[in-house]
Amino acid sequence: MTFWNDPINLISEWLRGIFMGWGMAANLAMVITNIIGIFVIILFAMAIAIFLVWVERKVVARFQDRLGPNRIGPFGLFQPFADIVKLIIKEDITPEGADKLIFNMAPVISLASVILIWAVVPLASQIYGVDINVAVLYLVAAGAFGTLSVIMAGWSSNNKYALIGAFRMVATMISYEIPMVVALLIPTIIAGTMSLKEISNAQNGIWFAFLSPLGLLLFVISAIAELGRSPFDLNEAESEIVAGFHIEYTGMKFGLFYAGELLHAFTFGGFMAVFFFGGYGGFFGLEKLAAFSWLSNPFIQMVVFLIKALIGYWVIMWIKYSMPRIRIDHMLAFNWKFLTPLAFVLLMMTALLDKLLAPTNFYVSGMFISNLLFAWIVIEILRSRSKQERAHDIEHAEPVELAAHH
Amino acid sequence: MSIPLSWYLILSAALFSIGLFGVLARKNAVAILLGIELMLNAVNINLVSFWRYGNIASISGQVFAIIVFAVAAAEVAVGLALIISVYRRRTTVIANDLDLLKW
Amino acid sequence: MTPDQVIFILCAAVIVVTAIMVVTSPNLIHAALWLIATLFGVAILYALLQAGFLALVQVVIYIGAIAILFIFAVMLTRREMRDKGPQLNKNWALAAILAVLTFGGLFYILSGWSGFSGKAAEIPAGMDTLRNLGFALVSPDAYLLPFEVASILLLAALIGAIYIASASKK
Amino acid sequence: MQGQWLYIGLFLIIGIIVPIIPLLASRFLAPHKPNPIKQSTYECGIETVGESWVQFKSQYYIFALVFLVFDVETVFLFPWAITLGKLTIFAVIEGIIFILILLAGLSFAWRKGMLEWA
Repeated sequence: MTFWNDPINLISEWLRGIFMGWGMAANLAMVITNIIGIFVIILFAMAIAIFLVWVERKVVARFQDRLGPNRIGPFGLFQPFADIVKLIIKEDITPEGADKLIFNMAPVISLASVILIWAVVPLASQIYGVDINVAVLYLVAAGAFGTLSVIMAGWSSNNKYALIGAFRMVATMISYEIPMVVALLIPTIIAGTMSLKEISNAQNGIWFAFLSPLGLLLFVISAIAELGRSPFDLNEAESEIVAGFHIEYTGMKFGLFYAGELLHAFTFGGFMAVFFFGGYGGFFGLEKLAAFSWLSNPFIQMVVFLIKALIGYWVIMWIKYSMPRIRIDHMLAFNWKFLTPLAFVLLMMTALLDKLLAPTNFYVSGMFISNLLFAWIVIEILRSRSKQERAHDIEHAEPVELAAHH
Repeated sequence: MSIPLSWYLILSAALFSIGLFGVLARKNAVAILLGIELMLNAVNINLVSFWRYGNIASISGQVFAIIVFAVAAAEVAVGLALIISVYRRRTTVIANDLDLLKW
Repeated sequence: MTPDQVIFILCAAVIVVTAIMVVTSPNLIHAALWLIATLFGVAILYALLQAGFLALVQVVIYIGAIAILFIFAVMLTRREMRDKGPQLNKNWALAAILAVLTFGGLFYILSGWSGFSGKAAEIPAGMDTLRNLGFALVSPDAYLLPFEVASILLLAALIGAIYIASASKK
Repeated sequence: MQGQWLYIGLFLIIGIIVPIIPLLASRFLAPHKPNPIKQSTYECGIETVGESWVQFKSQYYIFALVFLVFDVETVFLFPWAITLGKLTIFAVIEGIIFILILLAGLSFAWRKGMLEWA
């Protein structure tokens, strides 16, 4: 066990040795070591969040043909710190009629629900908080607190816009949770475990993205909806309800919501990597070759994971800044009439084929081709449906009166 | 595991009694359902602690707890739908005022 | 006292206090939020009982779905009815006596039981309770039937609830 | 096993403390001069009319209802999903029957027109 192969265990053993040298009980020393480790993970996550503020502003500027922040530090890198200072010294206004305790708790729970997820994020084979055997469900459970914080913020603000925004957001989050959970069930079935580390390791040969491309698509769509980002950002539709559930929040409380949203998006990018792109590993067996054995180094793995997560985050941003907002009825109909049935049929197909094809030689190709076939069938059905609808519309269309008599 | 089974059982009995109080004493129909939730949770604590303190290899306690989750979900879904339906017709959610079915 | 016991006592205190708030809070939204705190305390108890899966199911189903449904239902009914006037009916003293009697009765019956202060055995190493649960839910000689019946129960609840809600819509 | 949950418990506590720190910093550093105009409800400058607690469309409730049932059932599928590799084809079919019963509920809601935003 050297620093380069297993840094976390080495450091924690070392710290525990020091604490026990001071005469602490073994259990207490372990708890304190864990607390230090937790602080490191959370501060690492917060550092990422600060970095993301810069990434987000720079990338959106590029998408909109602007330069973005470029005054403070090289490439505007210190802009987020200026933002933080600004947010901290801004006056904190609590609106009249607000339910103070709940109003103040909501942003904290919002950010905490995202931070909680980082307890199970497998940054590398040896660098992670904890590897529980129900981690996939843990992810969903942490999301439940996110929903809760939204409804608390919307209700306690004593503002119509906030309440409408909260209702829309909660409706989105809970509706799209179903396809997301089903999309999470697919890697769970293929890997046969809910531990994120084992799911990552199961993809050493082949990424699950190739075994279930439709599962990946489902996960991306429902993750964006869970985040409440465009095209599902009708919870904060600026033109109607200004900012949605966090309209009455000022200063650092708004900052917490904002940091939570960015970190949540990045975390989902990370989970996209874990569930479908091999997580910290997934080099298609390359790391077994002697020349590439350095790929198994935890630090390299962590860099690989962060790059994959950043790519996932970039995709989420790309979609956000290219898509128009959709209406709430369309959004819910899209989920319940299309995504949910699709997700369940896909789940049944995956479970059946996983069982039938596992002993055969064409497991990978069979899974991939079946997904493509399924996608083709769905597209054909949709095409014929829309043709029928269009024909129906044309038949029942009322003739348009010519309005002008110039 | 240094906690005796009795602690869990007493806690669950207390939770059950509090829920019972809620069911009997609250005016509002939604609040009565909240009391029922507390009682169902008390039952679940019992089931899981009996699993843990009884035969661990047999998973019955956990399966029962899961079935109780399903029952709770079904109860909430139908109960709240009924309350909202009654509210639309009578614009009240006070249980005592819901006296259509007198005979 | 061992750390386990300290955690249990803290958790039990939270559960009891928040449960009392649930049944007495005049504001129904607050009651629903207190209920969430109670449910979270129960989830911690499950984790303490080494039933991690159930702890997460508790959070996902109760906090993520049932509590949200409660809050929606409260918001759909008008405000005046919730916040004004006493929220307890006139029989509340009787109800309180009955609740205390129930607790006393349960305590009395339980304390006479031989297994009352039983200790838990260690979970044997290598036993995966989660996988056992999965096997139990799908093997025909265990709990296959309850598993499928639960699904039918939920289907019935869905149909019933939707029927009631749609009948009142017109 | 229990150590893992202890770790998550600690994570939860620290995860709540960390967001509170900047809020406390802001409490000491930020000015605090409330006045009625500042504290009034923000509605783009227009005077607030009526209560903020408006009557909501019951459709939100219907979707929450459908969600509740589906959430419970998908959570039940997790123990099934992780044991699938060690089970026979029979168990897979049981799971599929479970899902089909679930989809029957969805199709009922669809037929009843409860998924329309009417």
